[in-house]
Amino acid sequence: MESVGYYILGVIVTIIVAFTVGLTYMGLNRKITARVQNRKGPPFYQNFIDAYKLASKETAIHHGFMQHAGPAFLMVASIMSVLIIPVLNDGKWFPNLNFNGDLIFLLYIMVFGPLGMALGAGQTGNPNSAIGVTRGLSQMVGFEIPWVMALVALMMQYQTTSLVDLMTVQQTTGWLMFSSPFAFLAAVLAMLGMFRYSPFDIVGAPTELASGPASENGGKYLFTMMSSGSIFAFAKLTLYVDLFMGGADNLIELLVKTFTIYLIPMLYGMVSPRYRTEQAIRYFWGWPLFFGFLALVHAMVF
Amino acid sequence: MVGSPVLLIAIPLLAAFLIPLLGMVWKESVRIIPGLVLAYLTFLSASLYIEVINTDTIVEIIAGWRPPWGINLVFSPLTGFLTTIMTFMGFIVWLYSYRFKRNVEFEAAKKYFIFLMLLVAGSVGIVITGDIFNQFVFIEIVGISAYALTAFYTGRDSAEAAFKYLIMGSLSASALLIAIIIIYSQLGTLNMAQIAANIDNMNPYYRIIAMIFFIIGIGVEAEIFPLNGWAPDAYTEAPGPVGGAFSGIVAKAGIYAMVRMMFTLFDIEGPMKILIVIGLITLIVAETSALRQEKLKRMLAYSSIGQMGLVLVAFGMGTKAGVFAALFLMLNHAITKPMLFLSGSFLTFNTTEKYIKQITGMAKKMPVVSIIFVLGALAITGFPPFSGFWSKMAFLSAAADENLLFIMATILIISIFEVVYYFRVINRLFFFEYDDKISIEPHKPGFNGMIALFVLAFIVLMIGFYPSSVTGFIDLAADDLMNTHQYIDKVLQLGQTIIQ
Amino acid sequence: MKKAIVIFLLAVFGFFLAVTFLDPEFEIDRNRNGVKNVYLEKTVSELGTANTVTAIVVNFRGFDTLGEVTVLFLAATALGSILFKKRHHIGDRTVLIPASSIVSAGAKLIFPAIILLGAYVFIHGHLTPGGGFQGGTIIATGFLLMLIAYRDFSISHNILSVIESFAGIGFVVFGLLGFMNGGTFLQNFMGTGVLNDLISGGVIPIIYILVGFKVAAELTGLIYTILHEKG
Amino acid sequence: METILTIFIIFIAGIAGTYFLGKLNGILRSVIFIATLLVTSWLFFTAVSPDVIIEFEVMGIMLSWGLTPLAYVFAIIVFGLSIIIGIYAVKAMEGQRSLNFFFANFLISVMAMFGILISNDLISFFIFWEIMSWSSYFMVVLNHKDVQRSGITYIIFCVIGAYAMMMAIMIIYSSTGSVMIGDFISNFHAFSPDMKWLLPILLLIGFASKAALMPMHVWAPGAYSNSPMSYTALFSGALSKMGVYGMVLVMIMIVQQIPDGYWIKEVIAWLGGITSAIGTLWAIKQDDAKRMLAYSSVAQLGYIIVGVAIGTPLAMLAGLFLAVMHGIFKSTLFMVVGAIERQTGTSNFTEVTGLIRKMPWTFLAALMSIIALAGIPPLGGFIGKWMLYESLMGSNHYLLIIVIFFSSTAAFLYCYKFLFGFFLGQEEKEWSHVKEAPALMVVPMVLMAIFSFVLGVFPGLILKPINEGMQFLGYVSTDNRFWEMSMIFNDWGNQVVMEPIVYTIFAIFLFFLIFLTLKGYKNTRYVTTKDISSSGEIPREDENFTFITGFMQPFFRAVAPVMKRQIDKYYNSFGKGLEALFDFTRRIYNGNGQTYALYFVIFVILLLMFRDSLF
Amino acid sequence: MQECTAVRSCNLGIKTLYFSMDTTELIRIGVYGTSILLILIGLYAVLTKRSLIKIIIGLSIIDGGIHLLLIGIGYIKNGTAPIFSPGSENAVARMVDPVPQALVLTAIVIGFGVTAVALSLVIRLYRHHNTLKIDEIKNLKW
Repeated sequence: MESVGYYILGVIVTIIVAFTVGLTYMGLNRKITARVQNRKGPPFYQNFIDAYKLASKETAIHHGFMQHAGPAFLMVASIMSVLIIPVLNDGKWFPNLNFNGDLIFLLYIMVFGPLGMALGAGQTGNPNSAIGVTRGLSQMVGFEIPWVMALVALMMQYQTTSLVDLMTVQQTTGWLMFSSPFAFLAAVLAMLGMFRYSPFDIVGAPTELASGPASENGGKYLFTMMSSGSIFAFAKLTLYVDLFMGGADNLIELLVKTFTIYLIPMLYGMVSPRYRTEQAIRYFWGWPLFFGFLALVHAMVF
Repeated sequence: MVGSPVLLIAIPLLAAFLIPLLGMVWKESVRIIPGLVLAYLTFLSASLYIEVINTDTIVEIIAGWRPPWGINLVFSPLTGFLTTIMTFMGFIVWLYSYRFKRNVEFEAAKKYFIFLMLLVAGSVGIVITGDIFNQFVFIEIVGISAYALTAFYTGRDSAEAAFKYLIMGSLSASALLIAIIIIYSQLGTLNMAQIAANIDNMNPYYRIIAMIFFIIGIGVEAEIFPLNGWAPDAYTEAPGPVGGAFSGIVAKAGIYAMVRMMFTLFDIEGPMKILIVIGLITLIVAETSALRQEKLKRMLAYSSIGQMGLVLVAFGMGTKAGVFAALFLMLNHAITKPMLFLSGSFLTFNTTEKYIKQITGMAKKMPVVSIIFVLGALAITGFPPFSGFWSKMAFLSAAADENLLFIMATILIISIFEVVYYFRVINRLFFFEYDDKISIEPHKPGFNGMIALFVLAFIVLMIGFYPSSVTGFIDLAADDLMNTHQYIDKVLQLGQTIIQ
Repeated sequence: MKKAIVIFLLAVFGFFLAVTFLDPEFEIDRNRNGVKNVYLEKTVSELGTANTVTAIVVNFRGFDTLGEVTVLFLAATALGSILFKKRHHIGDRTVLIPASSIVSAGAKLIFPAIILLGAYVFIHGHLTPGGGFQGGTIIATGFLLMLIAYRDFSISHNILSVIESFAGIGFVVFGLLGFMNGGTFLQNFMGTGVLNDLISGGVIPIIYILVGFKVAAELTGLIYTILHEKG
Repeated sequence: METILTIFIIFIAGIAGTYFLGKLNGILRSVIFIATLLVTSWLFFTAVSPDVIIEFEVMGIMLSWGLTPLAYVFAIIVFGLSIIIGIYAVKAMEGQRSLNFFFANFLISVMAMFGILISNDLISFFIFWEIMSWSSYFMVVLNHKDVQRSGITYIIFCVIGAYAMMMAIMIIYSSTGSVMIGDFISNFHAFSPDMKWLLPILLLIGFASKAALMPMHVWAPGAYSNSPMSYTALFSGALSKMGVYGMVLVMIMIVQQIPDGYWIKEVIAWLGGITSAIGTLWAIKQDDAKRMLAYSSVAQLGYIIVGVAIGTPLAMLAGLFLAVMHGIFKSTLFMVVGAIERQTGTSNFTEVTGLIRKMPWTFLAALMSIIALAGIPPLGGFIGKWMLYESLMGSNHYLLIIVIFFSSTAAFLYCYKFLFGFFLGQEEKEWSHVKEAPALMVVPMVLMAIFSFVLGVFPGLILKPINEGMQFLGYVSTDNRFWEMSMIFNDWGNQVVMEPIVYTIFAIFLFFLIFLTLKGYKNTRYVTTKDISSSGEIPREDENFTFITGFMQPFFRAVAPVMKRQIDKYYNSFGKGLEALFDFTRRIYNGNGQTYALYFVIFVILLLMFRDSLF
Repeated sequence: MQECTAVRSCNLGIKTLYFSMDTTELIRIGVYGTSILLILIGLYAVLTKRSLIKIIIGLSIIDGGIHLLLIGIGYIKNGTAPIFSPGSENAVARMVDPVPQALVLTAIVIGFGVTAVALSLVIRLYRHHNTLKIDEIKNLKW
């Protein structure tokens, strides 16, 4: 077993990588969206500038303990997930906590963040944040179901709950997105909701909800949220890659694969208007659920 | 030889004739003497019972004629058991109703206690006599004193209740006479033992007819379904303690007469469909009628009828276990239901309508009485660790032995209703706020009444926590009832040995 | 409608009764080992009583009679308690038609005779037909006649109740005496004289006389109470 | 003197003392009450050995008492909870009505539960079961609130269950001649086939009625929310576990023996799953914290029953572990509600808000219990949930796991609603006077919260006795196979190691908390929750700016079809119909004496006509 | 039990005809028929008449019928009263059964007592309800 210093080093490096990659992807997202809408749009490094600005900004007021704790919770969630998810195949990268947790642990630690954030938002007492929170939680109930169905299908098909094992499985039987397509479909559709891009961005609806839970939070709070969001995005993308695209052998391959995955919610978001919450839930309980069932049946049969 | 069973009848009659005379010289005596007599009866029957258990059944003959010809009294473990319960309950009721409501007046008290004493004496007579016509006479004694006690309160509907009771009673008396006529014309005898001995030579057709008329004749006292229309009214309108006496004494005597007739007189082997059917119908109708009852005493009356039905079902199984369970039920009911009636009539002392909603929140005002009422309710609905549970358990195990799953299920479902209506009352009593608009003002219970209630509560708890204290006696009694030939032999053999 | 139903039901019931009682097999052999013959012979040999019915009523089944007397007593008491009123208005009873002088005169005339007849009936209860109940009833009818004939004829309730109490007590006491001497309740412990003598049959005539007094007193009391009842 | 009997005698003495001496002096009552609980718990944890059997005879039936290892697990719950809740109750109940009765009855309930656990025969089991029923019933109606409806509903379901059980017991007794649980289990194969089905079903009805399984759960909300909170903590925490205890026995000992009894397990497991889903949905809908927690208890018991019914080693571990955990965090939450109700006078989300800075310690306890309830690592709830999922996967319950996951995800909604409604959100003026609950109430809550955390990090602590209990049930030891002190494995050897995860989580959390708090702390100041940029303008002090009514509205618009029909309505209409029917049938007693005479004649004629069939 | 009524009823009439030559049989049938008739009449009164007094009269009629029945079963062919007069000590065989007479004596007295109580109750009822119609006296029901 490695020493604690090695462990901490791995953590820090992983976080930095995730942070940069996530922010870059977000910037690219803004850029591409602008291009599609025939605008010039900000440069792709704009987010780094924002992050720096927010981090260095003075915060004048706070609303109490939970407002501090909420972003911290969010951070815990994203960093834990990025530590649990193996970045590259068979331990080429730091295996931080890969062998201490499994997929179900991952599921729960991933919902840990939004809940903590919701608590933080609740403390600020802004009704908008509360409204946003309720919408977010409801939507979560919506997309978690197909997502879990996909995962359960995979886990039960390959008799393991460990992400590492699933990746080793893919060494032999090509990518899971082909060997078990329904699970992939369900998972991807669920991912649309997970990224909270349009059409599922009613949670933080920037215009009428004053950006929902994030309202009342500026400066260090917003910086923390932003960075954790970027790390989280990276974690999720890596998770998808590991699950369905056989992981990656080096960083380049990882970036390519993650970006391809990232394109899906991005492009889908550009062309579709916003859903109301119940519409979103019904959406997720429509086709995605159906695919989830198909995935389960597929897993049962094989 | 502490005394003779005949004294159980003779002493009360003597006292009854004596009271009017003594009342002229010493007014209090009309209340004291019945108490003394009942106490003496309790003592006598208890000591006789002990002796009977230790030695052998006492067959007392009257006027020196051996049983087929003279009238004889049989004091067996069974009859002794019932007699002891009855006399004891009679004493408790006396203790409770000493200077109760109208009994402070001289004339009223004189008559009330004469009726009460003769009610007990008549019931005891029904139980211990060995002659069907004599049983008829005692049933009439009980009947008339019961009519009088029901109509005791003037100025309310008591006369109406008494009149209904009277109509049913005299019709049943006629039926009983018809049955006696058939028996006598066929067998030429009136002695139970001899009838039981010769019942096989009797034409089966007449046997059934006689049985039917017997059932109808006794059914009114035993409160079986179609004939018990009088019961709720009588229980409601009679004075509270009298309600207790009815359920604790009269109903028991009626059940005994019916069972003795079925088991001994007509010596039926195996399960008796008729008893089971009648009992079930009675149980169902009574308990369901009690469910939506607004009047407390009426609810208790229906519950008492239901219990009688249960007892009949238990007897109807015709097995030793069934008889055991039935006697156990009778014992518990004889203790618990008077307890409910007495405490209930303290709770509703200041009202004549006895509405349940009138005792709302009464527990704040009369805690002890309310607690005793709840104790009785829990016991009669069969919640452990109170007495009712063991008898219900005995009943169910007896039914399970016979594999009567349907009956078990029915009984249990019905007792759910029982639980519901009792707990509604308990809720009103304890868990509602006392408010002056609907609730009546409480009454300070008298010392003697509280003693009576405490004695009963103690017995309930004792049986509940240590059932073995009574099961031995019940076991002997059940054996006695099951063993017909022993009864016949005892009575008739003893007849032979008497030298004329 | 109701009447029709009732008549139909009663027809069914009557049919069953008729089938039961009009059938020749009913009471075919009722004398086989019946108690009747024993009664008939023992009455003379043991009790020395001429009237078997009396012997049965008072001795063989004396216990029934005791209960029966109790029933009467109960009835009288029950009347008292059911019709209980604070004070009895003596004398002002409702008489529809005031009795004519013939009635009143005749009543005075035959009242002693009625009493005498009643007394005779229950004194000779063990020899001739009749007995305590019949005699008592006759006496009560005499009092009824007097009550009808004279508005202001009144009897003291206390005297009546004293009489009935004493009679009842006497009955039970004689029973208990038998219990002490002979060993069984109501046993005939006195010597039975010669058959058909007035003084014969041991306690039977005594008890029957007591019964007579009791019945007379109670019936009179009943009539008196009801007559004084204003509806 | 046998320890068990000693404990009983102490209980009885304590009950009498609490009731009668309590009439003299309140302090004395509390002292006796606490002393009784302390002494009995101390005796239990030190002196009771699982292998002592006491036998005695009642009415010719042999009864025997003794503590089995399985019962030991539940006894830990009972005693642990009762002592902590007892300390809480002393302070929480002061000023309430009829305290003597409350405390005495509390002890009666604890004694009855202990009795259930130590009875090796069905009769004494049933007796203590009934004692538990009526004592808990009197607690339900103690508040004089909604007595006739919720109380009667509760007693009806108690009695239905008890009578089903009693019928089964009597059949067993009459056919085997013995009431020993052991004899029943060993002789079970000798029963006739239909009995083999009837008996377990009757027994399961009996236990399910206490464990609030789906068709029989309707009593739970009323009963839980109407009894005093300091009793509801015990009620939901320990008392409902008795039903689970019975179900464990039946499921493992009896149903295993039935040929294709597999289906019973499946049905029960699915009922448990549906129960959890329905309970969660209705819990989200509630606006009253008590009712919400009541429904949430129903849902949690659903999980437990699923675990018990599946019956694989991991599932049984999960079920029992969840039972313990639920006992801990749910009673904590009920205590929290009790504290809030005591301080503010209401337990309704729509009225009271923003208590976090008034009652911080209560908030801490609530937060940790909620995290445990939601099953979020690193607290104890997660371990149970994890084992449950793994066992479901290991036993190929593809759809059931989805149902469970749905309900546990939807559980987040009411978890958040609980915290937000009470503690977060706007701090309205009318609650500015509220103080923190007294120490005697806070300490037990925080203690319990710490327990749930410790069990989350070191599940082995409680899994060890559970393991022994399961060995008593006939499982092979699961130690090192499914769990170690701080690790849990599933059927395929994948594991979750708690310790490093917990350390990392805390490192990260503390790091960012300190960062967020201290960065420029000097020139940040606290402002009231009114001071917010609500789309530009700042609301005045007197404006009520709280958003709580119609919480989770969009979610309900989505699940409206499911929520439309509710089983309580059917029960209600059924009961109403029955009562109307009986109200009609009792009119045969029309007060006319002549009619009674007519009945007389009709009865005679009927008897005469059907005499051949009746005699 | 075994014997069904139908058979009995169909051979009833024939037997009646056959026996009707015999005077005892005629007496027997007359007595029993009368008593059954009385019982039915009394029941009719009890079941249909609305006046309390008439109902009580019906009850007494039933009693009368039953007493007649009771006496009837004691009868034997040209028997004598069961009273020993000088010279007839050996007439035991021809004496009618004395027991029913004793019983009927008791029954009559008891019936009398019941009737007295009933009448007093009627007086009370009239005092209280001012009516004698039984179907207007229904305060106690259900």
